[in-house]
Amino acid sequence: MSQAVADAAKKPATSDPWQQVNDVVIRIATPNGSGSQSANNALMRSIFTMGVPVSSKNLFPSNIQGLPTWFTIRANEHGWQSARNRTDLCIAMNPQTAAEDIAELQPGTMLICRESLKALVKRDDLVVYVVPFNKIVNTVCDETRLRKMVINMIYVGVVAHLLGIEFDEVEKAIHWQFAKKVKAAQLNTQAARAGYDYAVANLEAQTRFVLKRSKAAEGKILLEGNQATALGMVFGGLTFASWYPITPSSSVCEYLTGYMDKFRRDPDGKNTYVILQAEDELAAIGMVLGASWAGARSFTATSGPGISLMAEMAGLSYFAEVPAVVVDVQRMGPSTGLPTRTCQGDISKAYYLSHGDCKHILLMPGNMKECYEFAMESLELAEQFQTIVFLMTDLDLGMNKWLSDNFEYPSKPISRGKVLSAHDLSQNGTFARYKDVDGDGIPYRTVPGTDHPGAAFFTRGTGHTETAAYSEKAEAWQKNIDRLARKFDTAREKVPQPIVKNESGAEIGIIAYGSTDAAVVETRHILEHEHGVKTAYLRLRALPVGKTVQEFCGSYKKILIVEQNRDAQVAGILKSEYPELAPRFTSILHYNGLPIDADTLVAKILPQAGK
Amino acid sequence: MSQAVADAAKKPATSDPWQQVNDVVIRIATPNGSGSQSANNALMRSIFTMGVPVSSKNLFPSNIQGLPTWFTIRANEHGWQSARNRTDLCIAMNPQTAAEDIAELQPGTMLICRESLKALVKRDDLVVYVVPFNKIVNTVCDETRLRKMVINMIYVGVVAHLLGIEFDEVEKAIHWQFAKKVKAAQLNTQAARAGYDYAVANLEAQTRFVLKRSKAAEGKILLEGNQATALGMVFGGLTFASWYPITPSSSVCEYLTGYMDKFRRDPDGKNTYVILQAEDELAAIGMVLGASWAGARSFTATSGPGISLMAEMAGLSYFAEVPAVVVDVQRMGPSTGLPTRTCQGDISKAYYLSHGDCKHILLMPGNMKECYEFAMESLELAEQFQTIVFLMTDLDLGMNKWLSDNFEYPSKPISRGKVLSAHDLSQNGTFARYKDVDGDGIPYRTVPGTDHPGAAFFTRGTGHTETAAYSEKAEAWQKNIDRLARKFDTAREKVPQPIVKNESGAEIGIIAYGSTDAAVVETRHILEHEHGVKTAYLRLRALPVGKTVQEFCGSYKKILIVEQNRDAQVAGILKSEYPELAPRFTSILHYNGLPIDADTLVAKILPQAGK
Amino acid sequence: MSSTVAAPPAKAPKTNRLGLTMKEYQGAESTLCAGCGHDAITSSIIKAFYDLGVPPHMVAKLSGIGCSSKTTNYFLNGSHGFNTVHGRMATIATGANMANRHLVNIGVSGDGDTASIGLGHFCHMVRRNVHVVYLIENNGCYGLTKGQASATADKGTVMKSGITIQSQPVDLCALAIEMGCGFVARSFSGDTQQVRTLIKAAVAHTGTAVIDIVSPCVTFNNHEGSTKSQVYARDHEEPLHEMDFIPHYENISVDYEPGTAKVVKMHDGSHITLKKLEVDYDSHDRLRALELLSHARNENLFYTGLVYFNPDIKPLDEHMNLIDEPLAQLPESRVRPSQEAFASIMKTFA
Amino acid sequence: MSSTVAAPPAKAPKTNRLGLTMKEYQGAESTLCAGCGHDAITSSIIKAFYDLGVPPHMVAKLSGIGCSSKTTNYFLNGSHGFNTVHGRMATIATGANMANRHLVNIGVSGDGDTASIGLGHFCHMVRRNVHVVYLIENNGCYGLTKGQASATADKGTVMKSGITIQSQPVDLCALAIEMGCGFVARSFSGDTQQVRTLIKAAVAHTGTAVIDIVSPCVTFNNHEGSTKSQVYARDHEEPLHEMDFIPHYENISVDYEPGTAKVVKMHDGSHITLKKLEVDYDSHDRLRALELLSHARNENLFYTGLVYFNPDIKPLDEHMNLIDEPLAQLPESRVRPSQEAFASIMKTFA
Ligand SMILES: Cc1ncc(C[n+]2csc(CCOP(=O)(O)OP(=O)(O)O)c2C)c(N)n1
Ligand SMILES: Cc1ncc(C[n+]2csc(CCOP(=O)(O)OP(=O)(O)O)c2C)c(N)n1
Ligand code: SF4
Ligand code: SF4
Ligand SMILES: [Mg+2]
Ligand SMILES: [Mg+2]
Repeated sequence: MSQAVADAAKKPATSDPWQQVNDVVIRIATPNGSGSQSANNALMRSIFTMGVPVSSKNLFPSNIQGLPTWFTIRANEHGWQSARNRTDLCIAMNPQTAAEDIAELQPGTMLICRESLKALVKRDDLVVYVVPFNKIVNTVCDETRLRKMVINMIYVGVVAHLLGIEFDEVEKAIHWQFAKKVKAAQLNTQAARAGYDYAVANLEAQTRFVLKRSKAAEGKILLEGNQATALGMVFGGLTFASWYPITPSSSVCEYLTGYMDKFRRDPDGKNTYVILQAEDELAAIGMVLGASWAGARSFTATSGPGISLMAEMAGLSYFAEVPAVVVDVQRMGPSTGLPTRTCQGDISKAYYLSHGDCKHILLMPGNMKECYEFAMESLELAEQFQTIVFLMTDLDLGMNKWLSDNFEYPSKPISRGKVLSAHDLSQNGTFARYKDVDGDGIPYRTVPGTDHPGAAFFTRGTGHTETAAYSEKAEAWQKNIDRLARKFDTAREKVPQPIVKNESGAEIGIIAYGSTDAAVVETRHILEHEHGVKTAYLRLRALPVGKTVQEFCGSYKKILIVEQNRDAQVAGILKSEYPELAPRFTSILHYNGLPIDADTLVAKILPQAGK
Repeated sequence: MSQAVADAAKKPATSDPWQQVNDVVIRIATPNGSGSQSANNALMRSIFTMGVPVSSKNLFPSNIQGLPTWFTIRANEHGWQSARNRTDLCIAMNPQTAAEDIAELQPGTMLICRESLKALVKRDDLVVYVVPFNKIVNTVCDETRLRKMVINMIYVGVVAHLLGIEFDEVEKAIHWQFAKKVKAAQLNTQAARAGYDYAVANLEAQTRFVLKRSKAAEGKILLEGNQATALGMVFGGLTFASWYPITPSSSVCEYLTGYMDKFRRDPDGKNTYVILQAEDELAAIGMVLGASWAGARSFTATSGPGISLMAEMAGLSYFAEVPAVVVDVQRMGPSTGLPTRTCQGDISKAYYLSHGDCKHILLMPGNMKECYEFAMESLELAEQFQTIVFLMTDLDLGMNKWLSDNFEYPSKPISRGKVLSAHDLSQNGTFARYKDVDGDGIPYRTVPGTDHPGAAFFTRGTGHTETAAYSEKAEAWQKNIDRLARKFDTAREKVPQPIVKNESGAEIGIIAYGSTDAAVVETRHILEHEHGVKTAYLRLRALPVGKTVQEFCGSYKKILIVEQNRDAQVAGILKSEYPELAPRFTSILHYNGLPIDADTLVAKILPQAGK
Repeated sequence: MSSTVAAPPAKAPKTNRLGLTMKEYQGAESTLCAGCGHDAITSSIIKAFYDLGVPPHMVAKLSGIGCSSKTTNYFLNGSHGFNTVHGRMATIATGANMANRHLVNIGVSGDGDTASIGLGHFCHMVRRNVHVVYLIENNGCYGLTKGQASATADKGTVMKSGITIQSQPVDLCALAIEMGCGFVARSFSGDTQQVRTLIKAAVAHTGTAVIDIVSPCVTFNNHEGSTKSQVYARDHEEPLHEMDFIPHYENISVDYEPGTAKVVKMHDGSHITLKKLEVDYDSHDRLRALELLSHARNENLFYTGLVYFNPDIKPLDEHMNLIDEPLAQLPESRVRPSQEAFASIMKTFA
Repeated sequence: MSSTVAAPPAKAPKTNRLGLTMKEYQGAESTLCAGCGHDAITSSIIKAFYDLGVPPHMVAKLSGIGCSSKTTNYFLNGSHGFNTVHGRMATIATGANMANRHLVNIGVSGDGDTASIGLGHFCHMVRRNVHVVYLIENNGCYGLTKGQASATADKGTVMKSGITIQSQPVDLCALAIEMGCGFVARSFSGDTQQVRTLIKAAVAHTGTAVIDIVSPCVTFNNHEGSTKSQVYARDHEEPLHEMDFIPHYENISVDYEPGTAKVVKMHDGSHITLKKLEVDYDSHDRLRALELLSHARNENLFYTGLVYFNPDIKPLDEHMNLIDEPLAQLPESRVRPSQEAFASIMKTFA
């Protein structure tokens, strides 16, 4: 480390023309399983409780212990939450990656590093703070095991000082974090305090990045998408879940288990639900179909490999018209791929899942609130349309903490769709399971146990007539499969509709969906304010698409379709749907496993705007 | 039956201005499992050995015994082989369906019916021949069991007389059919003869439809697609097959077993192959990947549901670059669908099979010869591209008997692709499994057992570097997946190229593939000669598509894409590939489980030609 | 129409305790081959459910794919049926049972469906002890795809195609016992009395009841050399006991000589009586059962009857700490937590 | 680096019969948690293959997905490895064995991989008797997905998440025996000597050799109440015998007192010696083995050693009437029939 760098750390605070208030990106590099999670969460929460919008990206390996992990916290007054390809403050705790971590930093970045890694700092354009973590932790406690657990808390204190986070908030965050574990809370607070004190005493505060109390995050909440999805299931009236563990979807059912345990138990202690860990994904979806068929609201959660394994049953659900909800928390594929990296690579796969002609309804939430709402909606739609519905989130949404508006208690009553009770049957007289009574392609069904002689019918994945009788007749087949197409068309206007921001005079219309929304919103802001490029924006929230999408595509000369996959999956679907508009489509693709960031997106879009 | 009809059967033969020589469609309705197969085959073969081009469609139920079956034989001097929605001669043997069978006939159709069904003939616009089958069979043999088996042979004799088939050929066909079963051959010949004699004595020959000895089928062969596919595997040097029974693909491996048994046994009686019946399709494809990875040429055959179950492994093959060939003899889906009805409903499903970004090579044979040649080619391409290759046939091709040009013995030596031996390694020194050495995206591989210290590498479905090391790095991932895309692009011009019939001045270009070719060829003839509509034609023989397709699509104002599925699957792929040409595409779809016929196709195309 | 499906009686129809006639337990006409073992079993199922007087609307009929799996359409027209996909019925049954624990689930599968493609799922269903009568119509082959060997084809069997079986067969009874099943039986489709009795007892059992029934495929696996042919099964069947079932709503009055029969009480109050035949077989002894099956497999013997019985294994629905009402029928008020609950959760995110 | 992977010796390296050092049997550095049972097994595998002097290029390493399945990367760098998909390695092994019967296949799997998702395929591989050493690193949980219960978690176990296991566990040894396996062993990752010996014997066995090794997940299933914890396994391990393995290329000179040990000859000429400990256990007795396992399961006992051994079951490749050369290496002349053969087939279509 050059002397200049060391000096920089001690330069007195001056009024800095480049100062950024409430706009900083902190990146923390640690080995996986080293317990940095609580430190990172405490840091993040203390910024949040100061009222500053904050979000994080956890970049972790497919490994339990020892491999590199990077945790990035972004505080931003505007509420921009997408990934940044820039770090303002880097905390290098991991000897495995420190050299590389440091090499990647842009000039001027602040770097907090352990004393033992000092020698790796071979550049003099960083603002370096060397912190003797080991020495400090020794002053906090003397059990080796405990030291390991709290050492990361020290940087929380250091950062608090450097960025101006009120230590009070840090303390509260730590206590919140450890809830009833009083001892742990105390010890961790001590460690943070020791770091804070050390920094106050030894490190010159910089002036470039400052966090100040704000109202921007007031009334907001902070949570992970998988948590939100689980909540949606709880309040959507789910009664049966089966699942097979797979990253990054496991926590959906783990959160669900916690909530159901607490909120879905009768006064006498009995459960009003079942959550079953299946032996694999074939079984998970099989159980869901069995439960749905027998009348329970059901779902399963999985990721790519599970989607592949569910292919056959997806076709059964489609064709026999048995409701099912599958949450796909997408990770990087194909194959086992990168289990801990994000991607939107299953969209067209889920849309067309199974052999033969079939297409499915996909909901694509773009934020926490939609994870919650669409989870409820997926249960509704699956029963209303009597088919499989996919809720497509991804690792970025599902396993990262995002800032969100408060959720609302569901306002609509639960609707189980066209289910005929014994009473209905007595009134109607007849019932033909696969008849299009209402012209919307959606037939009526009954569930087993319905006490009426006309209730029973035979469900099958083979050809059938309107009355559910087996048939190999060409006409019967075609009539039924055409009705299914009609049903799918009905869904076009019944699924969550796109959110459109038209922009008169704009030439470019952007289409995006899911987790890229955050980056697109920021990108549009940058494009407009930094480059004078106005763009329209349609955020797709579900498939199949309907009139709104068609209109939007027809309104702009150039339609840029932003996706986090290589093969332009949604673009392919839109080209299929609107061949006459296809020449306008250009794909903006990003598929390296990391969530896309606005800078990258801006750079890809500018040439399309002739810049 | 009206007297007029009965009389018609006895009308003397006159020179008939409407006479059709060597152009007749015979439809035989029997219950499944009643042993009509040998009669039908004998009838067909006797026409074939007269040199008249002939083909058949067997419409059978997903049932073993008792349900209705219809066997249609088409004799046609032009060699038209596609389905006809017209019957010229109907043989009603099945009481279950006779009423309907008869009702469906067009006026003027000849009808042979059992005495017991006479009462069902309630129209007088047919040429009806009532034949006392039971009485006749009694004269042939007196064992009840045997009578049941030979009764169908009687109509062969009757038809021979009515259409002018030389009885000699019938006799030869029966003897060919029963090969070494001399007794059965004799008995069956007697039955046919009894039918023939009865007809000669009692039935007035008609003059409308006449079969005459021809040279049109000379040198041709008659076989089923699954047989041809199996043969291709035998001569393609296959060494390992695993399969799980499923209609309509089972006979691929059953034929294969027969051929391998006979032709792939060493002089000492040991096998140079393994055919293993797996416990399911997951296992079948797993075994194929295991065997391929260990260096054996391998394949499996299946149909729709199996494709769905193979989804996860397809992605492994793609991403870990392990060769595999999957024959998909398509049947009507989705789900269990109609196992004994044909369809082209798995094309896009196989093309995109598995979660995450992946696309696969598909070969789509359009006739018997291509079933044979593409089977060989699929083995070649799978190893040359180190990936999964799908051979997409269908029930129509696979289980029906088609006329074909003679096959040729393979002229190219077998090429195992870029496999490095121990010797190569000693010469090259280094070896990086996933490096794009040649710029075509195809890396080099080694197989286990290669005796060189540098040979071994680790195959995985997770992210990896050029040297096959595990990696979660964004750059490594993207580099690899981009190379895979490049490899796929290389395939565009290496797979069997489309066959193009340009037509200058035509406005319409037809694109079709697979089993619809026969109908399209006939359709173009009808369009041109009966309606004055000239059309160009591109027959797609593989995916991914390349320059030829693009050029073709660019050359005609209107591109009609003919497919036997509901969702316009290949059209979707083409729209994705050529968005700028997408507005020209119109889909002509047929999906009722029956193979498309020229009349239907003509009717669908005429409006597109403004007629 | 298949001759084995009982024709409606000519006179004033007999009725069961619900006042229903046998006809009301019948289904669609069978489309199986004349003489197929499966049709005989269909017939026994109809009679067993009639005997028990189960309300048809409270029965769920589940199956996979195969000739055997088709048969759920041929009985109990008044029950919902679900002909699912090949080999996965066990998973469907698990879900259906969780959704509505009041339903009587009867699953019909084939040996291909269960022992080949479905083996793993079958094992997991059994070890979970899902409350279902799981019946395998075992013909040692894939009837519907024309006679290929299944995983239960005995070693040494020569299939109709000429292939000789060389792998160890899957013994579904032994496997069920290994997986902890509490009701394991083997029978023969032709032994209609035994099949009928076993089904009744199986319905009364709480938990998975596995009945592996040799059911000859007369079209593809009925030749000499097949251990699943009609002749072989008929000639080799050796019942372990003479069985009787007395439903809970009937008085039990057994008058066997002491020592000649065992009477077993079931959880719902029904009784099974097992009358001793040649050997004194104890269906409660797990190891004895495994030994018997092992011996039978080695010697190609065909014992039938209740091979193993243990009523005391908790079924899955009891493990799940479930309310009594079917989950499928809960009103919104019981499946959507309150505003307060919602608010309390929201607080944890603030 | 994990401390259990043997470090290269400092002095002139010792070599085996091929002249290879232990280093040449090592693999990439482990990325598992420090102390994970799997690393100990990796170490034993390295030693066993070194001891046997198997040429690394003749070994195929196969695995599914899981922490355990990752370990094939941590030994035998000189061998091809295939880390496939979750639960289907048994099928890959079957194909690989058919393609090249000269390869020594070692499959490493986890309890989730084998007993949960892969159960069916495992059973079929075993009943086919595919020639492979199939090793399960059994920790009763899904390590890689953070500790959920697998199908081998014992009934009554309280998982780290607080969930109590209520289903019957899958006993992979008993199941393998039921499926007709000829080599079934159980061990403990910490008993490195026994694991090493078992692997050597397994490699010498022709057919499927199943070794179910309790291998504690120190991160997620090492707490009190887990029957798969280090402490539990260490305290409860009860070896059935003291085992030794004498490879075929070494002279056998056993000097046990008469009656204290059994010497078993294997097909390749190797020998296993089993020295009697407390109980006089006979590994050849199938029913005895099932009884022992049943007893162990009921009483939560942990017996280790060669549970069942029968060298006389034909492996799949022998059933297949195969040529000796690997199919993978046949030249065109042997895999493409002649012009004459072609012509004779064409004739049948004319
Ligand atoms: C995934 C899948 N693979 C294969 C098939 C084809 N198939 C239909 S039935 C059947 C086997 C049926 O055998 P079994 O269960 O023994 O019933 P059986 O017909 O003998 O009564 C098979 C392989 C299928 N329907 N689905
Ligand atoms: C099809 C599929 N489903 C789920 C997963 C996620 N997954 C990875 S490893 C694993 C379980 C591993 O458990 P086990 O085999 O016992 O290995 P361990 O990590 O305990 O050694 C699971 C469920 C996957 N990779 N693929
Ligand atoms: S094929 Fe066999 S199993 Fe199927 S219906 Fe016929 S006899 Fe029964
Ligand atoms: S999580 Fe468990 S099984 Fe996985 S490496 Fe760590 S200790 Fe081993
Ligand atoms: Mg069967
Ligand atoms: Mg495990």
